[in-house]
Amino acid sequence: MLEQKIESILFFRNEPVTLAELSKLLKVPRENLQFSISNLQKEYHGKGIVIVTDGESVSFGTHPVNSELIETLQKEELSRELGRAGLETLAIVLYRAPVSRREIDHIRGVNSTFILRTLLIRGLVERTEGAERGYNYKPTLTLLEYLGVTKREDLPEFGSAFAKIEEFVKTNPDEK
Amino acid sequence: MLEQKIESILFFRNEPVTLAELSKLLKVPRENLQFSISNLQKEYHGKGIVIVTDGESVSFGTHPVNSELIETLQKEELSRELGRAGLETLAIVLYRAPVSRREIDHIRGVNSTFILRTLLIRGLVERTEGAERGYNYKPTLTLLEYLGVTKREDLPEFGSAFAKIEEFVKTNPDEK
Amino acid sequence: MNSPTYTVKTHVFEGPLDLLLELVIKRKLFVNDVSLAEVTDDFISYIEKHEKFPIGESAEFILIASTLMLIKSRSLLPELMLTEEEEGAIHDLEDRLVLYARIKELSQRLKPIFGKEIIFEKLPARNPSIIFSPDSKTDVGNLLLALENLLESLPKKETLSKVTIKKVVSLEEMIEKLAERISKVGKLRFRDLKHKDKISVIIGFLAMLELVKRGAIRVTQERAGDIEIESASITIPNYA
Repeated sequence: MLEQKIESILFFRNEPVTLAELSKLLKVPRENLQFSISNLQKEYHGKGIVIVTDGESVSFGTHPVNSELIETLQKEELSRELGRAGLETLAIVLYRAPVSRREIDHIRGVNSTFILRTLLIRGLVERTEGAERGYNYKPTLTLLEYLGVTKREDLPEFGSAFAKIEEFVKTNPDEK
Repeated sequence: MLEQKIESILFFRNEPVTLAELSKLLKVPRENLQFSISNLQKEYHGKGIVIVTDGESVSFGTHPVNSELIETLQKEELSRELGRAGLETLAIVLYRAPVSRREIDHIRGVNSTFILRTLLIRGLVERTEGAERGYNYKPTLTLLEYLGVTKREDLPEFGSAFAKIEEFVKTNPDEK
Repeated sequence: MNSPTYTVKTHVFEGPLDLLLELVIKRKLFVNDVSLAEVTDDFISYIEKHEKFPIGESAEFILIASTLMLIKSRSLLPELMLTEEEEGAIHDLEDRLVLYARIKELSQRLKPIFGKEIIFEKLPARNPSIIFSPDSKTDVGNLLLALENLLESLPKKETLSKVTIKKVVSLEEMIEKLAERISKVGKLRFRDLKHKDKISVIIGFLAMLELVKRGAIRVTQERAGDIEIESASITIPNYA
């Protein structure tokens, strides 16, 4: 069903998608899309998420009645404690930058996708294009300033901690 | 309306939201949330997006029938490989969670440290603080999503998985 | 680095339960004490051929071998009374095997759906609004602490649990006791069971058990604790 497909694409992309792109992706003329989109708009009437369109591009959005709630949520997200996962991930990025997500996962022994996203949004780490297709992570300048560190060698126990990580990575190679 | 608010939050957040967070944010007891979430799951039936939950966390996702379509939009490579050890361990975690490493070892008759580490890194299982000092393992939402189910109960034979075995174990001691 | 036995093991069997289950299934049997008695010899001879397991696994193999031995002893000599603990070990093994078989079935149900029709979460926002927000613990001291805790918990070489070692060490003892008890039931005695390793003790024991059952050997008791086996093969009557 066309509506279903549009919903999936809009949700997944998480940003406005042009009708031109949808038309290409779904091999469906614009008119059909417009019809389906207006159907969807009706379908989502009264729900917590809405379909927003300017006639050229379409996206999902949260319903404006909940904007206060979303603002609270946003603030709450930024003020939440980082927890063990957050601190250890941040520490790895600090001591081993530039470091790929894969290597972070390997050292921590758990998946770090979500925690890295949090660290990114909170301006603590940033990513740079890595070698293969993945990204590399490094601390932001703001973080370094905040920590009072001008170069990473200033980090406490830098030499020995770095060596320990290095040794682990070497003796426990990533299988894949 | 509670359902509306949940929808807005789920859509806004970039990762699964726990019931605990929702409960705090919306000042609503867990039971009400569970009720609303299961309502929402029904409401979204037949739509292009689904609500995935393991009873602890909740997330929106694209409908599994559109898997192929969405994959064409996905840049990251998906790893579908899973050996026998991985499948067996996932089956134990899925059908018997929360389960300790010791129980997993006992069921498989081999040490599962290594395979569990791999599954943790892939984000398919996660650990929670267990009773004594050990960890317990449970499936992640990501795992349910990889299997295309929106809740554990939709796994093949979920309800009856161990019915026969329990009977066997019960009758076994007086067999002789 | 490339130990051939290890390769064989990982590619063929994921540990002793996997092997045992395979042996039972291969003979199209159900899991019970009769089928387990039947596959005991195959199980032991497999271990014999693949003696160089990593220590942790060989321990598990030997433990299961010893339970199989109990099952087989009882099936050959019904007069043999097992202790409650031994009965418990047998039931436990049967229960484990049934559960493991079920897990394998379930894993086969998961296999075709894993990664087939995936539910995707949305992509992270491309240009999220970034606001520098450290938390109360974001300082060099806490970050170093977090790193040190992590480094501390990095996986180290697996050490065999003391419990397992203890159980394996007592295996020989168990065999001796069992031999003694069988000797009472079967009115016979055994030669010294102190072989060079545990597996040959088990194999020797099983072989002997088989022979005793067939009446092929006569064993005389010299004095307590000393066991002697005497071949009776010459006196086996020939009915042919």
